[in-house]
Amino acid sequence: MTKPFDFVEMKLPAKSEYVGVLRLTISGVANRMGFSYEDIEDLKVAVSEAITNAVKHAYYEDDHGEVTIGFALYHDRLEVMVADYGDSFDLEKVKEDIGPYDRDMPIDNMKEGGFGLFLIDALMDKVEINNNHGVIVLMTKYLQENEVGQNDDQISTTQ
Amino acid sequence: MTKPFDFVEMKLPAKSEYVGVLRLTISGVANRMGFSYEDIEDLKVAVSEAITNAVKHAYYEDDHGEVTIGFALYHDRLEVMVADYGDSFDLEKVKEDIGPYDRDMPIDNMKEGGFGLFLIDALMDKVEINNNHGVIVLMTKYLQENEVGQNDDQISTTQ
Amino acid sequence: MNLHIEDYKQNQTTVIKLSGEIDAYTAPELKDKLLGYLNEEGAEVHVDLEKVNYMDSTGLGVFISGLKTANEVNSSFKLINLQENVYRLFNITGLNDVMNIENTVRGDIK
Amino acid sequence: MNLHIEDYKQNQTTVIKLSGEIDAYTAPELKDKLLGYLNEEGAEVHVDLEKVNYMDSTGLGVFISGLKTANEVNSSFKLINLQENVYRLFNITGLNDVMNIENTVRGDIK
Ligand SMILES: Nc1ncnc2c1ncn2[C@@H]1O[C@H](COP(=O)(O)OP(=O)(O)O)[C@@H](O)[C@H]1O
Ligand SMILES: Nc1ncnc2c1ncn2[C@@H]1O[C@H](COP(=O)(O)OP(=O)(O)O)[C@@H](O)[C@H]1O
Repeated sequence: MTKPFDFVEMKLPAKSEYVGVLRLTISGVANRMGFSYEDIEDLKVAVSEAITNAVKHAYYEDDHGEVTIGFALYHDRLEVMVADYGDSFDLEKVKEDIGPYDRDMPIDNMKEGGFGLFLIDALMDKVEINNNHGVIVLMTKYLQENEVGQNDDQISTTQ
Repeated sequence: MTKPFDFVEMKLPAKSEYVGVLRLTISGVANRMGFSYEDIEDLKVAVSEAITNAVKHAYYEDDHGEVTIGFALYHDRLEVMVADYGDSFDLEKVKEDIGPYDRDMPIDNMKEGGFGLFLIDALMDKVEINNNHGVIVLMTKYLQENEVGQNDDQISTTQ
Repeated sequence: MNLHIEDYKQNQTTVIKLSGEIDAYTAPELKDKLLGYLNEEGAEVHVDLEKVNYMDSTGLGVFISGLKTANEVNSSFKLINLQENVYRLFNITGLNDVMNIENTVRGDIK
Repeated sequence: MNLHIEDYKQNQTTVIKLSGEIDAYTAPELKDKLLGYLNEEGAEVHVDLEKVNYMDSTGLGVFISGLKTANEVNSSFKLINLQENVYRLFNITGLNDVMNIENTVRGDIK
């Protein structure tokens, strides 16, 4: 566990309007680090899922809380933390439901949601969820060897 | 002075790498509020100038401090605050130098900088600078009447 | 970050042409439009995703709703011209098994 | 947010074709390139800004340096194909009075 060489923090109202704003921010951060186009797309989806969850599930209807997003930029990876201070949930119970579409399930029984955490898990290299007070999702994406080498634009420590 | 209906905050390392990241964020915020393309361009330049100043002037060479950016979204305007905790400067003295290029000045005497604060002032509707501890630049841009009316995408209070 | 929705009749088919991004903010309007059309018995809808460069699980949710409505009232819809990164989400989640998806186009780098 | 720099000879002239954004992060490389060419006596440089959709005072600073160098060593440069929003900054600051700027193109909405 080496120290991050840069840390970026953002606080947003937990409203769906801001999910797209955050996507622009993460595109920028990931671009500067030298992530590939495909990896940037993955990051955008995963982070949007985490924030959308905070918007949808963390707070009651009219009580718009905040979401805090932290980006820890390491030489070899980006860690993104998405935290809210709203309702927690039963992770074990939710975990049972996480997965791709089950082809034996009749369409009428399909849930209209439930793919968010599954996608986060599929698109990131490492995911940790802490839900004692509010929910904290910590997601890691590693720079591929060749990405680091290929791109001159990545952020340097020394500058 | 009505209360802002939303507040977004961001903390960045005072490094030039992040000026472009912040530009993406402000584009998103201003787009959601319904600012016109031209006004979004103005906002991008003004905010970049303020952050570039914090990067260039606030901290000593190897001491990379932080820049805090606050967006206060009102119904009729966006206020952007850019604050650093580095060196302050003599505003009165700097003010004497602020202005467009003076055509009587021989090219050899021209400074290569010095247009940052001038542009902020030209592109925003209102600018306040506080430099007691570090520097705080507070910039306001109003939504034009027709911008507010034209765009359905602006953020609503009630949602 | 916004979603532009254009819809028109083409012979028997209704085409919904989307451009932009499908997320939690833009999905509700799309859902209204799509379900509005699918609630008519026998309706045939083509959702053209050629200019959609971003979608997340909120979009998947809209199309699952569409599927359920179509099943109930006996209408149908098809997704066409998906960009690579959008198609991928149907693939990863296995929803390509139940959705009617036609010809994927290459994702264009923007 | 990045700046791509392409440079080549065209008859007697050196063309520096830029695409992307000129800001505090990308300006240093541009300054090196530009001054590198202008430091040669008699050099003629065209800086093509057609694909530059963003510039701020850091960019103005680079071109002021260019002007000073050109003045010193008797070389010259010209800015061509500026987008509307980039041209505006030269206009607001009055620098269009001293810079050699040729044919502005319309800013394209992106
Ligand atoms: N930030 C959060 N706060 C509270 N509950 C959450 C949060 N994130 C996820 N959950 C719970 O986990 C469940 C699964 O989430 P997800 O896989 O994203 O699907 P969906 O959000 O579409 O239901 C949600 O239905 C919710 O009960
Ligand atoms: N955030 C800041 N911290 C310290 N000094 C500053 C800051 N912003 C501006 N200044 C001072 O004000 C001067 C004028 O700034 P500006 O008009 O942006 O031109 P430039 O940055 O190109 O010199 C700077 O040279 C600097 O001395």
